[in-house]
Amino acid sequence: MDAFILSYAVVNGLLQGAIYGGVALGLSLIFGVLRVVNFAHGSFLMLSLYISFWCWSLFGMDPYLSALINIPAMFALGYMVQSVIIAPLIKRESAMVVEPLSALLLTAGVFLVMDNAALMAFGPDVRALQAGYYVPTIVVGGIPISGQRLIAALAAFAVAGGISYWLRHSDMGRAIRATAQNRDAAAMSGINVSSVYAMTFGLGCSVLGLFGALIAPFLPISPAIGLAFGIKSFIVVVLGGLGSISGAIVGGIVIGVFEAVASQFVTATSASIGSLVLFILILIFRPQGIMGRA
Amino acid sequence: MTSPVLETVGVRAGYGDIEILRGIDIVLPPKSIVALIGANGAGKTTLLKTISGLLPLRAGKIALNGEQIGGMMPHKVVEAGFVQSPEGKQLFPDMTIVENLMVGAHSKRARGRREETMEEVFELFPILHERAKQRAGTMSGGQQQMLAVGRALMALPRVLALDEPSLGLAPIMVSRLMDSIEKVRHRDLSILIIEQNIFQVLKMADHAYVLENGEITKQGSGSELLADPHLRSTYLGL
Amino acid sequence: MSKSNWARSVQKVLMAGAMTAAMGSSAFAAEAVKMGCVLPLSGGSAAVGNQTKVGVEIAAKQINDAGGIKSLDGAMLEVVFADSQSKPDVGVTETERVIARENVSVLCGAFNSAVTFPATEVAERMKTPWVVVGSVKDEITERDFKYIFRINNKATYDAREQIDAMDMLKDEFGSGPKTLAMLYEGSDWGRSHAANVKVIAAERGYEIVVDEAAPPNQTDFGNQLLKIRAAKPDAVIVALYTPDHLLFTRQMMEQRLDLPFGVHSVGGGMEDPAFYKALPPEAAFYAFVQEDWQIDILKVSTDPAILSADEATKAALGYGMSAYTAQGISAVYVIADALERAKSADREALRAALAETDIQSGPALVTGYNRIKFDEQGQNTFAHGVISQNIGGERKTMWPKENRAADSTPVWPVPAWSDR
Amino acid sequence: MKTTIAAKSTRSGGLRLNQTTVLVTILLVLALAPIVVTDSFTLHSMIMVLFFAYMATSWNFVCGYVGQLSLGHAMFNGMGGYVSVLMFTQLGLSPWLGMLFGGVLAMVTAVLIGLPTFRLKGPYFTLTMIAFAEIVRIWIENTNEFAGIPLKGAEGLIVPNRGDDFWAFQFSTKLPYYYIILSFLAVALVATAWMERSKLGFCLKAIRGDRDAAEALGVNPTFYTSLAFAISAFMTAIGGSFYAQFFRYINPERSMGLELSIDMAVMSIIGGQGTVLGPLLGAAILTPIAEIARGEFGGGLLGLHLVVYGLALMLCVLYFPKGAIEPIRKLCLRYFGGNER
Amino acid sequence: MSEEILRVQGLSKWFGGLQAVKDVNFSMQRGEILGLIGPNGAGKTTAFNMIAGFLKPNSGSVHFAGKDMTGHKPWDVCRAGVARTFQLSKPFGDMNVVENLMVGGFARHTDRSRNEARAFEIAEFLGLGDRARSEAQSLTAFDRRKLELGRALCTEPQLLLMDEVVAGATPSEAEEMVQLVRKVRDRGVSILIVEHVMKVIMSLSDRVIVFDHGELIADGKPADVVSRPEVLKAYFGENYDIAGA
Repeated sequence: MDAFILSYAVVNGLLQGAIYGGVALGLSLIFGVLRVVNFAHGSFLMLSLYISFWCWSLFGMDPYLSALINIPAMFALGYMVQSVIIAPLIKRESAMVVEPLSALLLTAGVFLVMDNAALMAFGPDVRALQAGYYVPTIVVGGIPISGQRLIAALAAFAVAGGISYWLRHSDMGRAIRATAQNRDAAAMSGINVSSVYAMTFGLGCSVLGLFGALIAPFLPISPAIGLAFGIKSFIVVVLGGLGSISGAIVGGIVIGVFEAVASQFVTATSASIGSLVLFILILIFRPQGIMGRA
Repeated sequence: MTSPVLETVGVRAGYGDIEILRGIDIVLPPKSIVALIGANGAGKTTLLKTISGLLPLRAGKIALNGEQIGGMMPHKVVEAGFVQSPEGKQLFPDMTIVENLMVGAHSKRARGRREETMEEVFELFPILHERAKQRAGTMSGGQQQMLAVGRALMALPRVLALDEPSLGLAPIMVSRLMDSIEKVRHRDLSILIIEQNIFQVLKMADHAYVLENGEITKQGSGSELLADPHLRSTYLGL
Repeated sequence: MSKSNWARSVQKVLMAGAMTAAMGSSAFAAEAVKMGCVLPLSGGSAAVGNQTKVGVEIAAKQINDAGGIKSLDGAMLEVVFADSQSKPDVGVTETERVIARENVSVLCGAFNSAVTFPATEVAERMKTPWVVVGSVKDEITERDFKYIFRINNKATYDAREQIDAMDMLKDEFGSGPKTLAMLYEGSDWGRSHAANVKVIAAERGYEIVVDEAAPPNQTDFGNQLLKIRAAKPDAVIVALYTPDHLLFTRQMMEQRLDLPFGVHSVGGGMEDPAFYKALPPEAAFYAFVQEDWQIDILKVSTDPAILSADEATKAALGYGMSAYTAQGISAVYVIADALERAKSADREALRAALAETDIQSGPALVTGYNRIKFDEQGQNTFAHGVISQNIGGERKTMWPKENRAADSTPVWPVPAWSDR
Repeated sequence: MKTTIAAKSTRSGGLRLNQTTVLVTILLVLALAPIVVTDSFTLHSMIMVLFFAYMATSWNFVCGYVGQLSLGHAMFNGMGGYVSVLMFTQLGLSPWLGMLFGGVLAMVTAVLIGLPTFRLKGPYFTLTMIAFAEIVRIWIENTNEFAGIPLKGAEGLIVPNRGDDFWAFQFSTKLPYYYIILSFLAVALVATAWMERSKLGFCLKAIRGDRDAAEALGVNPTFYTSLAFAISAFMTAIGGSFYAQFFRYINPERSMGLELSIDMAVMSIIGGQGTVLGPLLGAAILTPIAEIARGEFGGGLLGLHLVVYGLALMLCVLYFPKGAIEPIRKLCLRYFGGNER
Repeated sequence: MSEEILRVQGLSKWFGGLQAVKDVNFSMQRGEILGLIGPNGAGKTTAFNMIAGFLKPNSGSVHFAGKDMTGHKPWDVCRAGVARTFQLSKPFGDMNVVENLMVGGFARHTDRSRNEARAFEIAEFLGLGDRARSEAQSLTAFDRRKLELGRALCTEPQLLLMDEVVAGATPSEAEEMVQLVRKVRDRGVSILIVEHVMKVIMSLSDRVIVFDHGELIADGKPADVVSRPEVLKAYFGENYDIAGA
């Protein structure tokens, strides 16, 4: 394989990987703080894509502009799911560590309800933002780069950087980190733990709100799209280290570049089997992931 | 007699269907140091957790400066002025010392005075100032204990509860810490302290309660208890 | 869209209630003929199933509005829909239900070969005729079954026709592809199509340089496109369902991937009207699409039933007829034709009538065939696909040559992106 | 402190005498049911209920008792189906024997997979199992032939029709299938009831209750979980063979897909995992819900039954962590008396 | 009677940079009750866990009845005849008392009815006969401790490791536990007991070893040991010398 194709593959992998990472950010954040694996992660993205679609289709709203609706809407939904559905579980088991398995089952329930409610409400048809909406493709060194994907990939870096900075330098961010590290100690420091949990869940989902708006212009939208991204996100965050913000981006890029380069040598199917094998090996031998601390 | 800063009446609490505290009455006068001593599992930590709101209060009353705080959410209790420096190393290990301290001042009441309070804490524990940017998890046991106390002070407590501050510390560190605690009492602050290192703590305490099996079995001034042969026998079985 | 879906569901519930009430109170003038229709109404192929369902509904309504089955005293056609969820076991269960419980006279469906294959076996065993809609798996009409009939193509026909079209263009213009890339979805349909293409391409001297299956619901085709770019094939044969086809086509445009002899799609996404709503028209320019009906039939046809069916489809779905809708329509008209001749709703009589089917005109030929007649295996020997090329946003029939309209000239080889 | 929801969700031993009575009564009623039910579709639906009950029971055998959530069990289902069908079509071996080979393959796979993964906790285990099952599914879907074996990829395998032939596992009526799956289910239930009272059951429940304490009492968690996992995989594979023979068709998408794994787990959890009768109850509740949703709305309300599954799952986790069987058991206790244990 | 049942040699354990147990040596005779005491954080539990197989020592060895058990897994240690209890009792909450006890029995016998009979016997022995069919999670804290002891006994140990058996117990409960432990010893079981409550240790132990900061600082008769200055210092800090002693 010549150098051009290889560098092309790497560029493709970087773009797609960064988008994977951006989509997975919320999953990692929520796990890091609440120790809850949100099985419904992809469903939130799916819903956010639909919001962007409907805003565009009904009101002609620019999809990038619809982020202004998506972000608060997904925040509110995430906040609600946490405080209405998951909080009672945490409360019931307050004497012990939050049981990750029951939380997983709960979010699996949320996944079933959201995906199929979307199917009932929107029907199974594939939708896509139409034609007219178009960001030009730029060509760098002979390699065409989709403008829309580039924007989404850059946003992934920006959001990851922004969240990391915010976690470090704001009062709420510090409170979130403190709660993640020691829930009881955080409560004893005057932090309202249940509100931090709900905020975190909301924040994690609002990132999906943003990415829904960013990828809606180039991704066909159907109720099933959530699971595709959901499973990818699990792989990405486990690879990068569950709970790590930078890990999500790193994991995304590793998977993106791995699949891009590998699929030049073998079929894309074998490459996706390869990424699953990688995922299992990481879980068994390095469960903290690439960026996680032992 | 001045009204007490903290008063508990008939406090009952426990885990699941097990009752650990069977009616605890304690009183903290202003600017006092009160010690709570007793064997492992006697319920000392449970009492602190109950006052802090981490465990549900099953019966009884807890008043802080006359305000009922029993059954409040933990952050509300901190806001009201009861702050606990928890047992062991319950810090935020991946955060720096400064960040730990800043989180300590998370409550609305304390946040405004954060910078000044931090200066005061640094004055009290200069070592924390020197290592301000170090991650808490990488510090020695004694430094962590100081940070825990410092973090509690950041919340501008009216009552500071210390859970086994000397646990696992070398004797020299214990003495230093106790000195600092002595200094803290001169601020407008009451201290409720739980200790196994009973002799040192009794020397410094104005009043002490002995907790056994979730009940107060003995109380008195520090020196009274120090002189009590019964206490020695409870502890040493002699 | 969401609203109408909900509304329809609610309507259905109400109707069901009303119907039960009606049945209890009064007798119908002539007893309705029940036909079952097993389709993937949820699950992976739900969109397609839904379009077929609309076609079936439209045709049944047209027949009923025109007085029902005349030889049965104007008996109404009553369609019982069943959702296979694209799952074999559910499809079989539903088939059992419709045959045993609903007591239907005839069945149609079920799009997914994976469902049709075992479900038709139930029909065969329970001696209920079944008109296959959409499934192309060859074996479906190679089992010596007596009750199974298929109007549309077998999978091997599809592959052969695609290569036939390339050969035809080669003869016509003197140049054509030598190397081919294949990109197909990694489930039953895509894989079996690819396997057939491979055999026929080898026979005709084409070289397959890329052979790539993609699991459904991709989020990116960049890697596959790059592989195609690196292999520099002359043309690509695509078998993808709508979401993946959309993504592929969009990215192909973004990446300016030039293939001298273009994209040859075997339907799937490119025969789905939703596809064209979702892309800028230039994305699909010059693409060849093989479909199970003639896309420009509305231009040639004067049959009012077909024209009104297109209007009805637009009303129901928001876009015009597709191959799926057309196949649904065709199946119902074939069944109605058999009912008229059988003069009975009895399954045996109906089977016999279906076996005798020989339709040479009418709305049943909405699919663009000139005749429907089944061989002893139940396969319509006159079935064929139609291959069109997208010229300026319009799909114009190019193959078979005799179906080509006067003003349709293929663009061959296709211009590069930079020249468009 | 590490008690799982499963740990809290179950009771052991059960109404020992009563449970046996209930079990025998249910099986008897089911065995006699075809006298009343002659309609082929109802029989078919009942076979589906029994099939899912059997699958959920197989899942429950390890996951319910150890308290791990496997969402990869469909993999074993597929193995059973593929091995029995391939042995039948390629070697002419009776599916009755072929299913045993499928079971053994599933067992070996389970042990190989279980050894490294069973020490993973909670969601990590679940995600790993999903990944394993997906690998197998994607591989089969994309492999037309492997070492001379025609796997036929996504197309799936067809079982040639042999008419009414017991050794070919083919019958022209539903009744034989009904009794076959009923006896499979009976064996699975009895095996679960026996396991619950045997050393294996005690060890599994101990591991779920507190892994450290179990170890201290001489329980080697790896050994017992692997053993139970292997048995469960074997049972699941037998179910897969039944599925393949009953429909005479099997494809990877359905028989190894995530959805089937979710079905097995959700039925077991909603019914009451870690109990003998819970999975049966779960299947008896949920399978008809899906049927009714389909039958009544004919696809009008797509996915309704899955919404119901999801809601039921959430309600169960939050309010009936011991599954639907718990309130029923309490009611029975109140009205029929009997020992709590 | 002087047969050695446990020998611990040069046992050390590091956690990161912290050495929790430093080169500890001691041994136990068959039939002996050995008390292990020391202030919080002295390394008692770490040493205890290494003997029981829950932690792997960095160096040193543990011999049980002449057999090297260093680094063996807990279940192997148990089957070799060493049972343990936990500081926080860990009953299997949704199993009843008899079932909990039976788990222990299965460590040695697969015969269910034998184990059940034996479990009832042990339940009687513990004074839990009337609660034999109650769920373990409905027991009081003290009954759970007894259950934990009983479970360990069901594995038919030669050596029993007990961690803080009377923590949180009322004096009368503590007394009951002391009697129980004596009865266990009378059945021929050797006992290593870690305890905070001195009264219990003093009245139970034949011999006492004292840990401080991971080191073994004293070994001897209970009465002798507690009067040693290093022990007093470990317990009460620097200024232990007070009036009234």
